[in-house]
Amino acid sequence: MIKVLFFAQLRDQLGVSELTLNSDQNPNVQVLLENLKAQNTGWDKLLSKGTLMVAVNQTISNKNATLVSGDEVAFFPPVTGG
Amino acid sequence: MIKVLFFAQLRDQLGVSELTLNSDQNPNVQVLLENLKAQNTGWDKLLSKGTLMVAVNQTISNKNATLVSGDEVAFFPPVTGG
Amino acid sequence: MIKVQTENFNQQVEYDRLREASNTGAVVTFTGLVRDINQGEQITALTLEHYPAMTEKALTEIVEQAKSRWSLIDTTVIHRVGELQLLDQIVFVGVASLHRGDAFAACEFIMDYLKTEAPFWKKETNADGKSYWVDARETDQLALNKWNVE
Amino acid sequence: MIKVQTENFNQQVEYDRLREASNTGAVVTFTGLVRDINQGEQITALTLEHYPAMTEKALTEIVEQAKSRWSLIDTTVIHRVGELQLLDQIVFVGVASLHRGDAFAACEFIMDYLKTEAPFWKKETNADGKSYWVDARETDQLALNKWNVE
Repeated sequence: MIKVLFFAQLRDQLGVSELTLNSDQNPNVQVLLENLKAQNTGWDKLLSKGTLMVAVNQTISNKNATLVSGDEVAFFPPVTGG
Repeated sequence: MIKVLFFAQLRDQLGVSELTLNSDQNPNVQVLLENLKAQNTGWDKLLSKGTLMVAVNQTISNKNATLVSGDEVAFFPPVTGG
Repeated sequence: MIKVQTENFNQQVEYDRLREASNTGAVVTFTGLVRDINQGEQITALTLEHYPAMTEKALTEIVEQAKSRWSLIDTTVIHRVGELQLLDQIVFVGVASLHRGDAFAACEFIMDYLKTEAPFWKKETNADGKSYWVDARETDQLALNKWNVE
Repeated sequence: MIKVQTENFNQQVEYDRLREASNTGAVVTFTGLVRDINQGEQITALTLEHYPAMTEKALTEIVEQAKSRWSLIDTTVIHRVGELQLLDQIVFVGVASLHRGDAFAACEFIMDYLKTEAPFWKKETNADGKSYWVDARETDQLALNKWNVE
């Protein structure tokens, strides 16, 4: 299983903060994103932004990152702390 | 009259902290320096260092600065504050 | 020291900790504060959301990068989360070093990275009571360029 | 605010003064301290001599230059003179600004200029009781290059 998290305005816009996906069907971040867009109406635009950031297991990563069961994948808009 | 000041190790080495010179004979910093070297045994080397700094009326200046009566000229080694 | 907390922090306490080592010649501190006006809006309050499992990890990695680039004696990063008021302190970065050049560079580097890689998000409330997420500033992304990283 | 004084200064007091303005988003402070070892010598005490008529004037000019280059809300420079002990504070430079980039740059600029143009001289006493004037560091002269001035 892969745990997927959303933060800040992205979470507000999607209306979901957390969901769990099957690891077999989501071998990497790119495929996982495509699956999320295909399975959820209205998510395509929100998850296609060039500024979308992704962290795999709490480390900034990118769409090519491979995933295995137990991984935590987080999507979020550009950070604005500090 | 021109007031001349020396600071830090330069003052220690010259053995003088302050002296007064005639403004007529010291129209600029360069001439004043030459006069000091000519009139004081052993000062030539100390006042010829490339690192010697000069301030005219409390502002960092250079050897070309012209002088008039009432000016204050200070010579000192590189500063080491902060 | 790295801390993510809702509580306020004290400048003197953090500074005193940073100057403890007898070979420390320079301490540089940065403090970020809640301004009254941001991006043209009159602000009345600020909420800081974060990704709890990741924030300390991200800050630790940024500090490790700074330590690998400069000679540092001690570093402190404190970032607050939750509800903040006008003029409140948001973030503290302090660096102690033998020489000032290292302390200045490392402190600014940590802030520049934190601004683009640490998972915090600001939500502001304006004078009309409206809340909205703060937009990322392009200049924060550009600020990274001076550190020559990909 | 510019001060040249024998008395110590307090980080919290200076920081609090710098963060007073409601549009201040960033405060950067630098503090220079008496290290135990300098240029290979074990230090026991430090004396700071200055050119009294010129020091405040020189510091004022340096701060004015910083203000003309960056957008600053407030600045503080305090430099101590006289007898100092190990770990004592020597100098404080604090800058408040809307944004961190200006605050970092201006604070470092002021320190770099102070180090090469403000008329202070350090005399150290080592563990053997010997006193000697501190040599200027070539790196302080080089640090100026980054600001692109003649």
